[in-house]
Amino acid sequence: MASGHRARVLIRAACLVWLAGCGKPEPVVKIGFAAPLTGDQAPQGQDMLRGAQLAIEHANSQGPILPGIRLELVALDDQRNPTQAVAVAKRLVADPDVVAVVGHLNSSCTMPASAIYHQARLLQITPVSSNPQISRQGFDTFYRTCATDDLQGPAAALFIVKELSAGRVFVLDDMTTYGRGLANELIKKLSALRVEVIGHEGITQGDKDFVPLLTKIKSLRPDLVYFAGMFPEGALLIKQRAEVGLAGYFMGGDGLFDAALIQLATPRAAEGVYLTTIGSDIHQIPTAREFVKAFETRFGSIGAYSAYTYEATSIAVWAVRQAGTKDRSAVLAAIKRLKDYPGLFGLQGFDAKGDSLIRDIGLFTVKAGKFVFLKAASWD
Amino acid sequence: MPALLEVERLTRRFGGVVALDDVTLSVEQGETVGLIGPNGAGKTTLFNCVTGVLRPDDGEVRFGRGPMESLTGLAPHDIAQCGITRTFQNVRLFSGMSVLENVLVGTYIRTHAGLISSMLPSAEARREERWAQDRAMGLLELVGLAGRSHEMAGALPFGLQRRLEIARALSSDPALLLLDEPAAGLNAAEKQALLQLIEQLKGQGLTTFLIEHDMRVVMPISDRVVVLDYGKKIAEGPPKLVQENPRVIEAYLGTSTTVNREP
Amino acid sequence: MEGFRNQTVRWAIGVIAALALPILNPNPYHLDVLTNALLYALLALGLNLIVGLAGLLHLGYAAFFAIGAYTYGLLNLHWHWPFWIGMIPAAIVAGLSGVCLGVPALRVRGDYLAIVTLGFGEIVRIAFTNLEQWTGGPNGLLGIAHPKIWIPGRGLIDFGVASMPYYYLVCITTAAVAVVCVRLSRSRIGRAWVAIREDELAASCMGVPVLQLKLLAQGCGGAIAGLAGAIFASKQGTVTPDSFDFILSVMVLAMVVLGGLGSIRGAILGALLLGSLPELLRWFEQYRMLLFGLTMIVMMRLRPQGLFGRSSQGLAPDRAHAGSA
Amino acid sequence: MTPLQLFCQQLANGLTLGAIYALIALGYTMIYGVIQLINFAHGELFMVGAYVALTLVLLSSAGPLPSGIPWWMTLLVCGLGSMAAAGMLGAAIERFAYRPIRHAPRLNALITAIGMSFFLQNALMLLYGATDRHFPNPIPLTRWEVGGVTVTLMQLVVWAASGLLMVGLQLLVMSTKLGMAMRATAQDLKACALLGIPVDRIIATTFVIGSAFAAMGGMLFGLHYGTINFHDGYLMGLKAFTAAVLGGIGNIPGAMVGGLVLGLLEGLGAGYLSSQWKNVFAFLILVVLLLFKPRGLLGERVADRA
Repeated sequence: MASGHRARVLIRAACLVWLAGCGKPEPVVKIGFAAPLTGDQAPQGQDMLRGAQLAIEHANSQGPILPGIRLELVALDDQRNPTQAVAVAKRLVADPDVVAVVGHLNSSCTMPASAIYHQARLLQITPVSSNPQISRQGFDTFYRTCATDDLQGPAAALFIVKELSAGRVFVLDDMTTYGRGLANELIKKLSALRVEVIGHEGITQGDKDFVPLLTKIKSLRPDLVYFAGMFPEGALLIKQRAEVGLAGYFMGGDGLFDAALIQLATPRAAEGVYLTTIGSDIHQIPTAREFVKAFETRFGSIGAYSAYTYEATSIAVWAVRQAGTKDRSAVLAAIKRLKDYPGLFGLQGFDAKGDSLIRDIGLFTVKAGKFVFLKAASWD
Repeated sequence: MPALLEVERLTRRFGGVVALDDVTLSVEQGETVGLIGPNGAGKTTLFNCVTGVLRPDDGEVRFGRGPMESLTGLAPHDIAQCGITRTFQNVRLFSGMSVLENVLVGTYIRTHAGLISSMLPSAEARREERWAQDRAMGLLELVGLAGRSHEMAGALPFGLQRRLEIARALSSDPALLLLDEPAAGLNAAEKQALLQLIEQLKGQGLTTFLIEHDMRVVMPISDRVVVLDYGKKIAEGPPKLVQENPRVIEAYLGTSTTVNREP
Repeated sequence: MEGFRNQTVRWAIGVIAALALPILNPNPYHLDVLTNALLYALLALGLNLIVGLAGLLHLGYAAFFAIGAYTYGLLNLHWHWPFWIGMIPAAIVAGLSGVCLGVPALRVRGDYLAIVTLGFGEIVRIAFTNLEQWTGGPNGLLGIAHPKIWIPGRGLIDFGVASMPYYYLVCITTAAVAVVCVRLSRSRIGRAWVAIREDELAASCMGVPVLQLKLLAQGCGGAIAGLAGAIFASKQGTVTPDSFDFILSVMVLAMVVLGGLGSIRGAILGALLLGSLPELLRWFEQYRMLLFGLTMIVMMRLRPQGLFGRSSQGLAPDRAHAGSA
Repeated sequence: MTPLQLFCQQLANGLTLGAIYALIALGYTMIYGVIQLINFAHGELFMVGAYVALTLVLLSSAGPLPSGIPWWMTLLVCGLGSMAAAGMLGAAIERFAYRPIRHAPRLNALITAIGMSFFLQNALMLLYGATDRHFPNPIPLTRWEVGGVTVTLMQLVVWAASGLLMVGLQLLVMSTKLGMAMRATAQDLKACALLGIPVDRIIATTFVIGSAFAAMGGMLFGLHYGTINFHDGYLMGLKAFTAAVLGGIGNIPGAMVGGLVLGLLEGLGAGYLSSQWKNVFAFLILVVLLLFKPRGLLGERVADRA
């Protein structure tokens, strides 16, 4: 009997916590933020969060967003799980103070969540979900500040052919929406350019030992190995590639663009690695100089996604200021008027699908333990 | 009387140890047969081979009220379906189930409701369930557990667990009941009650084959006694004669000097 | 009989409260969290048949959920099957895959079964990721139709991404499945399952066809997960392989154990608690999964037999050492 | 590279990962042996070991120690330190999380272990941050070519360290009084308690040894791959569990064999088949093996759960 009683107490306690969750609303306007903040992609998500936080701090330092109303960031953890992403989206939608959402990280989360924001007429700007399919759904609430995979892949292919003259390419991806999408776009273009793709394989995120795979690749003698994925696996591939003695070029996408890549892979092994990024080098762009300084004094080194998220958040703030009200439709109407916004990566704007007009793809190489900017160009 | 169970030249080895060596015996319909022998003589192994728990290495087990069928190679549940059920030396009740549920499990082979009729309301299934409940309660009445039908089987005192196990074995209405040391661990009064129960079952025409150590239990109720030693049948016959058999006496006296011959 | 009526009343109150809730609190987020928790409850009910009743430790249950979701998704995308019809093959395919897995897997016992089922779960997930031409690979299936329902006077209504219709859909499905599970657990089949869990050898000597019933348990459990998968796919509109990872299997198992093995209301309550706990703990931000782990440890310590479990010696740890006679 | 050289190279590659798997699997199997618990938190203890080793390596390179200490000395100290730390943590977990529920149904302990795994993983994230950490490696980058097969000093260190530990464990278990008590406890915990064997202490010792082995695995893992992350324990724990089952859970030589075999299978799978199917390949082999040898490669006993 005592045990039954205890069960009931537990249930009641749970109900109390539940009720405590529904607090009184305050006079604020909120920008939602959703990304994985725990779990294996927490590093990237937390990188994004820092960018968003900085943008909000900057906005608040420029005076109240609406007369007498303070701007706030609501950061929610989607654990890179699509189910959680939908729950998070509904939570943001349900909060009348939320006027725009910045997120999510993973395309697999952005996709189902975008339908919910669309239905609630809530502006969503994803800083990093680069899968082209998302904007093809025709949602007028969806915007993104990064270029899609169908730009980066072909750009890399052109570089491989024209500048590196590599004839035999081995493509690896990390079997995520991002990695597989990027790899497929690259292969499509390479085939069109009549370059021999001698193999395409996936690796598992979180795996550490790629030596057997690289040993096999070595025996195939490729001119170039391309990896579409994130920097933790990228660093290991680069490091183990050196250990195995796999010669030839190594190239990757913007997922590798993180200072940690060189440290984790060791500068020696990373020497000469090429990678493409979306937009130019953040350190090279005069308009971004202030941001870089502010970020580095506040948080330390910049992560791969911090700048995109800062940009997305700033644009959301801009739209709210333009709208001059907490009305979501007004914010949506405002962002449609966005043109030549002076962003970090240049003059930012969106096309009819909501994709960024900045289609510059930057090209970097690693020299003496540092990313060196080679050039930026629009390749399409 | 025709034979109900025939065991022919049954052999079972465990590694190098021969637990059953060329054992031939039979149990006739309506009979109560006692199986005795020192520790490690192969008695439980014989039961396990008959009920399909173990595969014999050699030999055959046949069973049937009319024409005999071979049981060799059948799974335990098929053998139960044929009409042989058993109890276990170290009581194996479903201790997380109630007393009543334990007995109801035994009615599984006498009921037929399938998945669909179990999930959805069906008159047929309800009628069958009522029959099973009545049968189970009747058997609990018989073993004197009717008043405790909703207690957890595992919480019963040991003596009652033994009786519950018998009720469970009876619930499928077997033709042959195998009792593996039913009196082990019981006190004198419980033993007496057990004897009465077995007598009562015998009166109802049930054939029983039991392993027992306690001569005071096995002698009065057995029509016939079979003696195993080192896996071999060394004697068989009416209790009185077997008790006086010098080989049997030797086997039993011999065991007092060896500690344990369990394989 | 008194107890029976009492229980009926309690169930009725529960059902009425569940049905009235969206009217009292129409917050779509709260409803969505509850819907997810109820979907977990549906999964927990299915796993309860396998682990709770039949006693088979299954660590790859998410695979059946995935199979159901992909089955409906593919039927809908390629042949435009509506949800109400598509959920039937989803349940059947998942149930059959449970049986097919069982045929080889049930030859191994105890903890070895755990690893075989774990392997099955991983194989299914990786296969869905790799078989790109059929499953869309890591992108998954996109644009799966939401359920539509015809309401007199209002015409055909698409569930869309609203919260309330899914809440009712999952609520009613869970209630229906719970009723079926209760009936099943009190039938001869349910008793035979528990008997197998308690003592497989004794059960088989009582005439219970162990293998056949284990397969049946896998099939029924799989079918329930398949049904849940179809609902999930229709609710999300997209299906991606990363929704079906090992953590999901483990979470559902934790719900069943927390509720009390074999207890149906336990499975539901356990799922509601564990399913909504991470949302309740959002306030703690980065600390929430830490606290979640801690809660699991504390709950197991406070209520070892689960919320509604009967304490049973059959599950005691020393069981492993009891050799067969 | 001839096909044979390639094959030998892949063997060497697989053995390195396999040796680390084996070290973790040993703890899994020992703990399973004494209390029949699939200790899901074991992978997290492996990570704790890796992080403690990282802290010690960083301290020793920047700290008060005089320079000029040979690299193996540094590693020995760091290894022992992290083994001690993880061992103590393992014992504490056993004492406060598992012991109170030892007589509860076995699935409870499993759920507790899962909860513990969540707890430790997130504690590591909060303590050390979510980003991948670089693990500095004091081992020189020496490499040898043996008949066309490249072997690095790092690989030799992994093999030597894990080999020594395994031999040591085998000696401990087979020929000391403590080992005998451990084996007896694994056979029958209740009987041991009745015979006056201090069962609690034996179980705690098993946790200490198992966790220490995992910690050593963690340090070698960090050294070999150069990066560690708070969630690495999850996948490695899963793999080690698989390895333990492959060898026959509860069986110490089985865990070593299982670890090496799994490492080889993955290596050969990635090297000859396809890296995206390698986990499927490894699991399929496991399932097929269990169908023919239901108790693993070297296993003897099987326990029924639930």
